[in-house]
Amino acid sequence: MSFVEIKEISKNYGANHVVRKVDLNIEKGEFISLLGPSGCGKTTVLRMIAGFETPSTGSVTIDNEDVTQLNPAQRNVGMVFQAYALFPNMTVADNVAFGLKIAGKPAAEIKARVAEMLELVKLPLVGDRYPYQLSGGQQQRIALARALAISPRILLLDEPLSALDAKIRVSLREEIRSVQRKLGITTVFVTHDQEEALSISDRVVVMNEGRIEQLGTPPEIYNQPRTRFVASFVGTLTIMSAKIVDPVARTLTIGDQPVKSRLSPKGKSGDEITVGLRPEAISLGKARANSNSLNANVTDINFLGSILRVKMRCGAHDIALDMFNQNMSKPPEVGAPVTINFDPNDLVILDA
Amino acid sequence: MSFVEIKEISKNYGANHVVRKVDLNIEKGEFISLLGPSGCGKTTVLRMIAGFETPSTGSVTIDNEDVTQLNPAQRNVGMVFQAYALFPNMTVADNVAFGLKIAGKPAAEIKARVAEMLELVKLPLVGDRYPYQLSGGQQQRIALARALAISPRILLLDEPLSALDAKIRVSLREEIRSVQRKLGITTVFVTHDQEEALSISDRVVVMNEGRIEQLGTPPEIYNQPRTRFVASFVGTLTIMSAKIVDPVARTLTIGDQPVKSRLSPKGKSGDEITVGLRPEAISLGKARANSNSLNANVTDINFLGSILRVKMRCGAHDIALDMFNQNMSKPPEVGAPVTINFDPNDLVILDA
Amino acid sequence: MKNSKIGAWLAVILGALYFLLPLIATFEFSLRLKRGEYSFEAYKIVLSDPDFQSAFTYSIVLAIVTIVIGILIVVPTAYWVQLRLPKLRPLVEFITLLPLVIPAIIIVFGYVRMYNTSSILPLTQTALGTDALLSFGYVALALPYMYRAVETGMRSIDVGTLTEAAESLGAKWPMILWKVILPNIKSAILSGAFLTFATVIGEFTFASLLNRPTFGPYLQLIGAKRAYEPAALAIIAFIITWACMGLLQVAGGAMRSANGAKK
Amino acid sequence: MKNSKIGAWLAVILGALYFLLPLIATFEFSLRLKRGEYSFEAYKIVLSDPDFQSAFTYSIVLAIVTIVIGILIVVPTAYWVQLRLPKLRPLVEFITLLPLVIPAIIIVFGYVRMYNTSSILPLTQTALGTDALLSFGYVALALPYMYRAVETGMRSIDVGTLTEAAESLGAKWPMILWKVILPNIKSAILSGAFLTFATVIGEFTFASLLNRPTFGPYLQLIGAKRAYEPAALAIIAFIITWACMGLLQVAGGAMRSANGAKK
Repeated sequence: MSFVEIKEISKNYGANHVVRKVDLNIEKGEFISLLGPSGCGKTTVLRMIAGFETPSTGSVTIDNEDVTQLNPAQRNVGMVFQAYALFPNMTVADNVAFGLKIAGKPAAEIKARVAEMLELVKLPLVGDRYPYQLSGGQQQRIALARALAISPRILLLDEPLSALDAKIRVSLREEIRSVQRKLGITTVFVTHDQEEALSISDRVVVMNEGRIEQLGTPPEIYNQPRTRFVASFVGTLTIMSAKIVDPVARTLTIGDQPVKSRLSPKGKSGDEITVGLRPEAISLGKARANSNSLNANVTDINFLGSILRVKMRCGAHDIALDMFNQNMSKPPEVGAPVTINFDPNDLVILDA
Repeated sequence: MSFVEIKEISKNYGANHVVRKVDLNIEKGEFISLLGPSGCGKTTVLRMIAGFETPSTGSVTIDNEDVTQLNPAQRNVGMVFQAYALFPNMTVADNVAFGLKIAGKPAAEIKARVAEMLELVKLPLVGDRYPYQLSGGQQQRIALARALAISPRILLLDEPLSALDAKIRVSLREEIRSVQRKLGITTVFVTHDQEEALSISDRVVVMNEGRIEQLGTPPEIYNQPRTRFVASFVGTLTIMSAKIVDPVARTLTIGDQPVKSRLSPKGKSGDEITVGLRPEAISLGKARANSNSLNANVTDINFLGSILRVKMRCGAHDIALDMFNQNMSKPPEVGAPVTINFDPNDLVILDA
Repeated sequence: MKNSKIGAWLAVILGALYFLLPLIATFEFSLRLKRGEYSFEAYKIVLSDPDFQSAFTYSIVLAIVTIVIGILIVVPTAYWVQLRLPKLRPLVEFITLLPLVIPAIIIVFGYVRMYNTSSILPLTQTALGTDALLSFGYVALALPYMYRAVETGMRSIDVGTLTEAAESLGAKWPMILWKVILPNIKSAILSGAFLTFATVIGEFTFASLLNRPTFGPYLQLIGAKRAYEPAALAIIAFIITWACMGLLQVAGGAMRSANGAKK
Repeated sequence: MKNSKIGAWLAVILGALYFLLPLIATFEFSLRLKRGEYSFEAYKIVLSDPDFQSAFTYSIVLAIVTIVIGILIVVPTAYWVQLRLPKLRPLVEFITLLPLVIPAIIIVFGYVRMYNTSSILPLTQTALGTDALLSFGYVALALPYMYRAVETGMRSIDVGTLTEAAESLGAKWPMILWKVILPNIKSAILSGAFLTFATVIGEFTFASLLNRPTFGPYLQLIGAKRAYEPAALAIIAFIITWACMGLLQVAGGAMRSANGAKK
């Protein structure tokens, strides 16, 4: 029995099906991300766990208790919103104390708990300030402290980093992960940012059009995307068509050049299939043993800072290759013929 | 004589100095980005070129004509806004035709030019639609077409990609670059996104607090940041303190471990200086000839999708290392002692 | 959650009753001119009264003049304030709220004092002058509604950026106002116009003190002399008002959906 | 750009004159009670009139009662509509706009008809009953201002998310309304209250038709009998109103700066 069990929940507003039969089990202490484009239903799933929406069908169980019909105040879950949602009329300390006061805790206990929480989010000295006196990142830390003060059974985070600047976004996400590990609290995190989801989670749930597309650990999602949607939504992927030569020997051709794959392609000799290749899985240079190699021509080079993206034409396909920008290494020249190498492991065979 | 000459322009609102004596020459056909955090004055510089703000001091010259006192309608510049700013009451074709109608061109010429512009932004079939019927990316392409229709002397882009989704942002920035190259139009692009600025520009102007911090080609800005601000704003940089051993032999110590630099550090033996190291410039493994090596301990590994970021402790410093996520390579384990290598070229010596 | 929904519906229904019950009572009474049966006799009498016809026509003309002057004053002012003088907005808002809180009687007092027959500009000497004065008074009275409507309309489109976009394409001020701003706040202006119309049709104090034969004083005159006809008149006024409000909602809805689609 | 600034200032100044000139004329006239010199004699007479004092006190009490009832009706309604029934907003806005466009005279007609001495609820039989009716009428009259103010206040804070945040921390509805929502829309409520106050103090039609001794009918009574005192009364009414508006601006400014800082 998992700590949180979501059974076939659906949500529709009239004919508009926002969530379609989502099943999800979350273990105690796990950090789960719901990842997908806007409108994929990820936030609605989170809001059904929190109790802000009632599922049209299905049930939500937390710690063996069916909470489907309970209102949010009865569920004992902590929630952090994209818009911070601190109470503007209260000091930081009063914000953090709010849930404890509602629960009728004694004043001394509240005071100690507030201090502990502010310490936890590394803002021990701002208790007397008002929310508008804090930066966005600080406000979101306080919102986290407020949500955790009531010792919730699960922590729900609804795009908590989207309103912040790039640098703060990275540091706060590491902060959230470290607080979560320290407390061992079961956490559900909603985001549309794939790097965020991959870097922070134990498992990632990729959603699209109200359904779960793929569920797995970050490396599984990234390295073995099962559908074309996951492959293109998570990371960059060059998508090519290939032709099966021998399904048993796992040999294919791309254009007219032979390559090998690690997994057997589904289909028979001569079938067209779709394969993908990550820009960072490819390297330049002479063909090596056991690796695939293709001949291509460099068409463009983009300088992206830490990375140089080399764009190449290989038959009918445009292939992208990423290499680190290092002072020593020289990028190839535009127009030059090159040979690219990649491991059979890195050739992703897509279902559709 | 450069095509656009900006001479010591300043802008202050009362005691608030938004732009402080900015000098900038832009060559004909050049693509220049103004990069900086919000409030650094980059947008105000752009607006002074466009004529929406009048400089408090200094002058703007375009094509040998001093335009400092001209109003925007007299300058013949094309402007694209973050908010698209298409006229909601007009069709796409009428939007693109607006500037031509104002200029009193004959109807047949307008019609041909509109068709040409829609072709240029690869949306030839949407002329009869209204802006609200288009996606954000499409609207921004139309805004680009509208700005270019009047054959402006320069094209000004004010964070044109900020309101768009990540994937569309990348494809539209490549589009903008290719249109700019095709027309050879002098372009100034304002952004707070360093990858955007590095990937799209001929030269990048990094601004901070109303001043130009550094001006150079993208690789110059990225590989040889001159100030701590540029180094930390553009890309990721591990900042460490080092001690000069011998300024002539270019030897330093980080912690107690000896390293070499390519450039001579300013100072004498025993002085403390600040150095920086990019996460992607470091590699794991045994010490190689001519390269620096340091001993460190792995403290954390972050999976970021295409990249694994390895965090290490080296004496008093936290060092980050980036490696590509490849199915074949195994990341080191947390807690393991490792030796890291980097080229003397990659050790950045910061002025402050 | 379901309880709160019932509560909200209850509040809405109570609010509706608050206004509708008096209306229904008035309507019921207006039908009772003939003893023992309901009839529209009172309406027939009212509608065939030539005084009613002239008073009503007069009020409608006044309303239209007021609307035109109001638009000419409000639109450029709101545009300039929003574009160039955002700091002045509180002041302008204050000024446009004044008519809501200065009793009409004070404004008229002042007008009569300023433009009487012995003043420099003796507007009250002639009927046309008084009419001009009256419609200026009405412009003032309707200012809050017109300004609010236009201002809301301008805020819903990004006036500043649209203006800059048009400027950078070479357009000048009158052109921008006419081609870019006006077409996009059409429905806001319409909604302000309807509110102005309703205000002018129902106004009494100004017309009565300046002694002009509008619909308001006519209503009062009938009210003093007859029993059922005033009720019928009140219902007629309400229907006209209601038609205005309906159009306003349609205009507002069109504006909202256009904006919604834009996002 | 400089031309347009001058134009905008000119528009603002003209607008100000539009309202201020009649006021100044009235003020100047009110000082001329004593022949050949300016004096505050008219004010002395008015302020020492016991009828003025009682009418004025009566109006203030009515205004306060109206404000309290208005807040109790508007705040929960606006909260529920914004939170649970956003689809109803156009309808509720329509209802709250009704008093602006239904002439007051119609509402009173209906009230008198419904609550007369022969009806089921003969409110007009007793003075207290009529007072109750009067203040209900005033609540309706002031509804647009109160509702708009409260609704704007609620929109400026993110009512929905704040409510959800409080709910997830275990708070129930009355607690959320009292501890989270009300403190954050205090200044909006205050601004609605001031507008209500100004409306009630200056109102004439209701009070006169229901025959209650408020400030409005007193003003009219004096206006019919005297020359200079009404001008003085108008100025007094204006000063009170102005004080209200000033407080409103202060409250609004405080709200705005708090919101500005929040961002």
